Amino acid sequence: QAINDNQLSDPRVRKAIALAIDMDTIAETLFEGAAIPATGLTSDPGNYPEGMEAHGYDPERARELLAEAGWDGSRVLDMVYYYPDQQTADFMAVVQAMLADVGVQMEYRLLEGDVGAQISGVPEDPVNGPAVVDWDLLYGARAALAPQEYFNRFAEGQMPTVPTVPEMLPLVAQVNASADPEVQRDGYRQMEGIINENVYILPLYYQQLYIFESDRIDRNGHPYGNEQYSYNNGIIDWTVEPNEDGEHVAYTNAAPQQFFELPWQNLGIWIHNKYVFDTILEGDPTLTPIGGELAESYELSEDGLTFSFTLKDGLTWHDGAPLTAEDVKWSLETAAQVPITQPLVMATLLRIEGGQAVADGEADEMSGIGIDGNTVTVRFAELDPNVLLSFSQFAPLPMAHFEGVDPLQIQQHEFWQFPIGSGPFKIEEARMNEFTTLVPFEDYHRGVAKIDQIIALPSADGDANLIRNAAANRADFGYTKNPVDVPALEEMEHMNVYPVNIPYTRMFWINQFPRD
Amino acid sequence: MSDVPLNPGDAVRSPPRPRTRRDAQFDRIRDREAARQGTKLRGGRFLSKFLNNRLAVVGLVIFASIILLSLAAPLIAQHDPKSPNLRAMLDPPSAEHWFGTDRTGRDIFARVLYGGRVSILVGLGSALLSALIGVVIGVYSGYVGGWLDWVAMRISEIFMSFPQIILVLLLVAILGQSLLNLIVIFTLTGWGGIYRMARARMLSIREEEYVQALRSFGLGPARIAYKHMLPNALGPIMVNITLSTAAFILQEAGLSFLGLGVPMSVPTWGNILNAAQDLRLLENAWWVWLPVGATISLFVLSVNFIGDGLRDATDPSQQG
Amino acid sequence: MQPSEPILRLRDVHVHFPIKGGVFKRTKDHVRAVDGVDLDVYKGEVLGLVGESGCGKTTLGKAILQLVRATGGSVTYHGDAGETELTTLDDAGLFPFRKRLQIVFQDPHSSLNPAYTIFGSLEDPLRHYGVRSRAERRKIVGDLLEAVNMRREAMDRYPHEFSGGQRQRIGIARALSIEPELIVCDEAVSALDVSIQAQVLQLLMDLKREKQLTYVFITHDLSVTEYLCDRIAVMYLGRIVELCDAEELFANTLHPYTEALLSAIPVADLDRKSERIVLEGDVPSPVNPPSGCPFHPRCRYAQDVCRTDVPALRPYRTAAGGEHLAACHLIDQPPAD
Amino acid sequence: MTDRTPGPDPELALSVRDLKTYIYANNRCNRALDGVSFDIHRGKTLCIVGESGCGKSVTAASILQLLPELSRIEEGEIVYHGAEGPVNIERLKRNGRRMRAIRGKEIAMIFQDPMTALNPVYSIGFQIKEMLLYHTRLGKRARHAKAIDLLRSMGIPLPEKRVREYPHLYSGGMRQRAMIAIAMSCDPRILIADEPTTALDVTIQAQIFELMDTLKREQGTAIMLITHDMGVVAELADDVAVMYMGQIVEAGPVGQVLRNPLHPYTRALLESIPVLGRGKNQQIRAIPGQTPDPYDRPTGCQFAERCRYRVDACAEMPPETQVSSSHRVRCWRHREFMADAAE
Amino acid sequence: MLTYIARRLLTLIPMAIAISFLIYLGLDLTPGDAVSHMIPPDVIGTMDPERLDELRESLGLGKPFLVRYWIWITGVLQGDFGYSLAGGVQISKIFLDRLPATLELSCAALVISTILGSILGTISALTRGTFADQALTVVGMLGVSIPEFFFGLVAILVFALNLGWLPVGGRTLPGYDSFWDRLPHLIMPALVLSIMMTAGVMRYARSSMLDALSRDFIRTARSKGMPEWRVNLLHGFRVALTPVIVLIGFRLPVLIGGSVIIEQVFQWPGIGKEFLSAVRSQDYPLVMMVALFSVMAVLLASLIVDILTALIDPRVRLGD
Ligand SMILES: Nc1ncnc2c1ncn2[C@@H]1O[C@H](COP(=O)(O)OP(=O)(O)OP(=O)(O)O)[C@@H](O)[C@H]1O
Ligand SMILES: Nc1ncnc2c1ncn2[C@@H]1O[C@H](COP(=O)(O)OP(=O)(O)OP(=O)(O)O)[C@@H](O)[C@H]1O
Ligand SMILES: [Mg+2]
Ligand SMILES: [Mg+2]
Repeated sequence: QAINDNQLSDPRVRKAIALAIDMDTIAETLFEGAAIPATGLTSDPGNYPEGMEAHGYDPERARELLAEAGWDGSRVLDMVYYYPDQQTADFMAVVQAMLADVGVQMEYRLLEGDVGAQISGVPEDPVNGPAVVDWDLLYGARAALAPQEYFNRFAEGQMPTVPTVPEMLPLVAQVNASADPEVQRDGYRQMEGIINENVYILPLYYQQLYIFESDRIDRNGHPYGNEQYSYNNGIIDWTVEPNEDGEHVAYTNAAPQQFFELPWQNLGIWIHNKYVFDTILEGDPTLTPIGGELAESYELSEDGLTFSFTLKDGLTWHDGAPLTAEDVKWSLETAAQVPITQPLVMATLLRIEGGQAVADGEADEMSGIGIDGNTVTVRFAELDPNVLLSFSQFAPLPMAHFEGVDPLQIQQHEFWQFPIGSGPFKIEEARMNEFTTLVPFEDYHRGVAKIDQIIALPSADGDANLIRNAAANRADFGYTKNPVDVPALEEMEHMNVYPVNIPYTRMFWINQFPRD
Repeated sequence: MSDVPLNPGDAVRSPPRPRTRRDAQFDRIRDREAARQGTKLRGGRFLSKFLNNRLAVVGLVIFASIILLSLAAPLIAQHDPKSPNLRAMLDPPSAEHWFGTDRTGRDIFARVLYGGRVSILVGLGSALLSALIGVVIGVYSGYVGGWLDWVAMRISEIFMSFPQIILVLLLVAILGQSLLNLIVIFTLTGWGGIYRMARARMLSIREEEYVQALRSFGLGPARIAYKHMLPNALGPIMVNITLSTAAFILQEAGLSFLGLGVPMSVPTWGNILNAAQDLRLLENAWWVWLPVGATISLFVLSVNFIGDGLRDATDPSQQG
Repeated sequence: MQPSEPILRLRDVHVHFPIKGGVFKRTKDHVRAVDGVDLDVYKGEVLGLVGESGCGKTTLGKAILQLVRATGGSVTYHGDAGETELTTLDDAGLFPFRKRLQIVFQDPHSSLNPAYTIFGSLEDPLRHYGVRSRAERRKIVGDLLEAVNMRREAMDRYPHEFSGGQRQRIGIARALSIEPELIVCDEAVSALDVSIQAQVLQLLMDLKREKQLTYVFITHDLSVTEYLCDRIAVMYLGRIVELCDAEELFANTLHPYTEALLSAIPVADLDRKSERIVLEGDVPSPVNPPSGCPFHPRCRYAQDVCRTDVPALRPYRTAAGGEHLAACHLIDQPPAD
Repeated sequence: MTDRTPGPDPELALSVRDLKTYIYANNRCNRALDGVSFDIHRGKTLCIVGESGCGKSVTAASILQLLPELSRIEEGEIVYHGAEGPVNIERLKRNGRRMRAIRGKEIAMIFQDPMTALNPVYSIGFQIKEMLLYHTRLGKRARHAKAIDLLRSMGIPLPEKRVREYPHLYSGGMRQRAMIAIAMSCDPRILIADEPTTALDVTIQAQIFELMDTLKREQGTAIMLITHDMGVVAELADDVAVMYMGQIVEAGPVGQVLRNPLHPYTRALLESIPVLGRGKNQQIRAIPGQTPDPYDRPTGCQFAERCRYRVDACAEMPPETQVSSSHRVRCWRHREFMADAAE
Repeated sequence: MLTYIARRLLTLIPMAIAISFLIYLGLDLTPGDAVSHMIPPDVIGTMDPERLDELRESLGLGKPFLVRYWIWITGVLQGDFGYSLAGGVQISKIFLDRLPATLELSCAALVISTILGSILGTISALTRGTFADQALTVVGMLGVSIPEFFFGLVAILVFALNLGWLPVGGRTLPGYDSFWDRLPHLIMPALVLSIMMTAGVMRYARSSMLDALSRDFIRTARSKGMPEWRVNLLHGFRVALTPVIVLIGFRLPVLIGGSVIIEQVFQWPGIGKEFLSAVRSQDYPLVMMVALFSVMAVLLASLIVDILTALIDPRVRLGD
């Protein structure tokens, strides 16, 4: 039954929409197999309740449901999306046709201007609306570092499209308040079930991440993993076939266009974030923390409220200055004040004692961080389930270079024209929008990398230039999430493509609030 | 005045001039005139001049055909341009799909026809609209001058001090993307040129004596400007309209290429051609980009031919 | 013809065109196209206005019709309702006088609108002057064409179908359409071939007789003025240098410029080969005219006084007892009182 | 030409015989010149008069082969009698070496509109020296000096300074004088002047004519002067040829033609112009009608339809008849007019 | 002359200020700002609105419009062009980085198109009516009728990917220090960019040459007995050059902004590409500066055109 005068608040209508879309065929044809039709919001079947299934494709049933719900055939749904690429437009066209097939009219448009404000406005009255956002359907995505992120929107007053679902509230709190995987999994199962049942959100497909590599590269046995984040892929052991001049040069993409991005926002998206900055802990290809990177050793207390780690001896920055615990402390405190810090990491930082105060500008230092020589101790005011994950993604910056900087404007700092890091590669030359070259850092704590030089060109995934560069032997390794790139890369004889499962789900948000 | 007998031996006789291509042409003209003496040339000088321009006629035919085909799209296309068929993706041209299908299995022929409607609407519509604005202001202010002229001139100066593409991008950023906005943007960027041309024409026509004569009768400026002077400036205005049409259609394609054109939900030539950005399609599926690319080029070419023909036909200084 | 009452009186008329220049389009200078002209035009006469190119004849003609506005001086129209100062009237105020004054232009190619038929070109003024019905307008235009020796049917044809002489006649018909009293003929025959020129001259004379018109006949061809005009004004650099009856001018030339002008004209008469006075140099620019008498740099009689003082247009008595005005310091005849 | 007096004439500079030049613009054939014959003599001025469009300029252009591109000399002869013997100009390649050797050096030309005939982007001096470069062996300095001399002899003040100036700084009269300087720079035997003063004021025209007269007297240049002004003819011509619609209708010494015109067109022309000094009571008589459409010329006498003396025979083209040793006319009825004149 | 230039330059300032105000106003009225582009939409939804406002405030986006404009314009007038919002990079640095690339590309294209265009146009005019002329005309028309990115993509497909002769794009690689090292990168974009311009210059040069050849002084030149080449080149071409120079002068701003699309196709790191991404990410200080810069380029170009015409055409005097 509809809960307000917006027919989309009727679960039968939402279900009909789900049934009208033949995701299997779309994934197979339009996405050329480079997408996995979704069942739940998260891609891990372990998070689903017993017997939960995807809605599947059943236009007959969809029509019946619509008829039952008394769907107004003259209504034209307003679908918005924010990916400007051709494939999304194609996808929209296909969805439009499929919806039309069951009698639901839909027009789609690309969002312009302040996209964030247009998609995330939450009604003042989280139950009755009216809606703040100005659309019926949103084609969007959720890329998460940890599964909680998928569900946090269902907390009270967070959801722009769904009137508060009371039964979800305790579940959201449950998965955030515990570090116990079993407790969390139980919450996920229940929430997935509720969402699937009511189609509050319609998961469409899971995006995979594709690592491409040319024949010239040899990983020497190191794994392929979630390149969007930081994990140990053993870059220092990689080798590349020498070129005509006998030099071991590897090409990659994603060089900066104007400035290097702060590694706190997108933790691994840019080549430099991965190889120039080392994180405190390291993760495996699935991002599970497996040990220290900068840290020699670490320890999380039983209650999960104290985390301490000791930095390796003799760590230096690329400029030769020592990397100290002070640097780490300063970095943690500053990151809490930078609005664009990755949300999960930010959540961790805010739960440190005094973290909120620093973030709010009421204090300069976090009382919860203590230093003893090379050892840093972090005390949490409340339990955070993702401490290790956050620290496996967090890279400290050299404090000495940021004297007196306003954290809000840290990205605008000159440092980002030629960053100094702590990772296996250091920046040799940075010509914005043209190329960036990296060379091994000779004092790297794990040894010196074998590739002599990495040349990064400024093409990003989904950019036709990536394919052109690859075709011209100017892309030896890198990754893309764009399904269009995949078949093109696969077709090239000298390129290999390795799909990796990542937590990234594309979905429809269905606006159930009444609109006026 | 005495005459000297000319003996053939007297003069230094050079051999007769060799015949050239021109001679053959002249002989043809003479023969034709001899054949039908006295028949007068039919039709206006303008029309006959235009029709004599082979390229212009070819252009007109292509132009008219493409417009007609686009208008008659519902009758000609057997497929819906917007309905995808995922089981028929990227089919090469066949009896079923004359131009093949695109990445979602839509019939490209139908898309090109329907896309033509929008693209031509954008091109021709903006050209006409900017001509309308430019002419209405330019004709009056060119004749009367005064503050209106001053203001219009300053505004047009502002618009014309931008490189075209920068201004278009800026306006896209300001106004946002939509079909209507695109027409508005093109009109905004295009009116200045026509305004200035119309104004300049008026300034020269203003000195013609028939205008002075009308003034001496005390006729109002609007009447003199629009009724009596404007018709004499139509030639260059028409040329200008054709050229802007061509330019706007190309710009629409360029903007689509940059992803800033008409929203992708609307098929336009530019949006269809955008598929060529995909290297794989460029290499392997020529039908996705070649027919539409050819259509754009052919249409623009035909418009340019017409413009050239109009220019020659309306330019009194051109002989031949 | 004896001067009757004046129809138009020009006093000290100046027309200065600003020359704009520089980045800021400021007025830098003035073209003194007409620089202080006194002139009376009498009812029913043909007043000739001659002079070299650029001396301001056209500008003066247009200033009479208020097509260019005089920058100084007065132009008064003397009609049945008394005198009216034209230079101060606005467009609406001028409306009744537009009907009285008309103009015929020089260039047969640009004097008709190529986009309209003859009727199309001629009907608008008629409509403007209150002829509402189209049938009536067609009748009037037809009559006008017949008046200028053309066929009625011509009204539905386009200007390019006519020869120069015919177009000129159409131009005259247009000027006649609102039955003016005074017509300014600005080089009305200059662009025509001699064989056609005569046709138009005769037409003009016939019309004048029929409709009691007054002409201001602007030309640079003195032989035409002699044939056509009752009085002749010779202009030089924006001023009138000599003004008198036509016969008097040729019989008793007073001004050295007129003298040179007359002698320079090649005459198609083998028996009349006079000595040619060749003037040195060119007509000076009206932007910065010479000091004193504008003609002095080219004048073979020039003396010191000519370089400093501007000679006034003074009356002299003619042999026949009439009035002969000339502007020269060196005329040794006694001025009329 | 029916009867020709035999015997070579050392003063003969150029003879044109039965010249036909057609223009093929607009895909139509315009028989601009349809059988034109005349001679030019050294030290004499031949005036060609006629209405606009009668083919005066085409005649001049034919002699130097400076015709519009879409045109052709169909028939006839143009024989130039130079120092090296006669040359058939019409047989030379239009812009070939031999034609160019004649242009400027042997036959020079000045044009109607001095405003447009000079190249605005080169100095006057450059344009004079260009001519010297091609037709003399003078060195650079000598050419410069000669250019200054020429300007001086044309009566241009301050020639040293003026030689460096561009045409737009010259007044119309000065430009025409500069044109004459260019034309006279290589002492041509023939000077063709195509309405050199039409665009100028009478006082300036007098200056130019004075100059041309001097040249003729001092250098013995043969002058072909094109005009439409009978006054000019009366003042300057030794011989005159009256053209009408691409033909010479009457030609002869100026005294004979003007005093005793034998062609109705010449007569009508003389009657139709007011003559200065004849006062207000002179009779002028307009020629009725207008010139025929050049693309649709009558087959017979071109003037017939405007002619007062038209007879049936006029439907056929009358031949050119030599009425005296030097006077010829193209009219069926010329004998009647001769008789009239004799009375 | 110098005072003239100085005067003209002074008049540019109010014009530039007026234009900058209008752009600033226009941009201010558009929804969204740089902040909404700095953070991916996937993330922005989860962010605390207060933090976003803080960020806005710190970037100076929170102040009232006029205040912001005032700060901006006074900065610009003092030579402080401000910072790109996205990365805080000094805009002057971005210009210094990007301008050489853009100038390199556009100058190459301008030179190629000028030389090729005027030569071909002259040939076409001199052989008017012949097959060569018609072929050149049609080819020239094709050149202006095919979307330039289409040329570019096909060129990449053929020359870079299939034949492997030239790099796919970019301007330089590590170690490519001299111009000659980079030349292979330049060839394709420069040629593609110059195609359209060449065609334009060619058509213009042709008609200008025809116009010059129909003038009276050509006949005068012929009457001097000079060889044809001298008539055609020294007299015809020299006079025809003026309008061609004017055309090219007015193309100068293309040096800044006209190659947006080509820069995009060939990954050429120039101003155009920068502008495009600035427009997309609503990085207003950068958009403003590029727009202002290109406006200044246009205005300067028109000054240069005036000076050039005064230099090559003795009739033109710079008003003083
Ligand atoms: N609208 C105008 N603006 C500026 N100067 C003008 C204007 N009209 C005429 N002049 C100038 O005024 C002077 C007189 O011009 P006007 O046309 O009256 O001479 P004119 O005697 O009629 O000459 P012509 O015999 O050549 O027709 C000339 O120097 C001319 O350049
Ligand atoms: N370039 C040309 N193209 C086409 N027709 C031409 C050209 N030049 C002359 N004619 C035609 O040739 C004929 C003779 O023209 P021409 O120029 O010789 O006359 P004209 O006697 O010199 O006249 P005017 O006194 O006007 O100079 C005319 O019918 C004219 O239309
Ligand atoms: Mg005049
Ligand atoms: Mg002529």
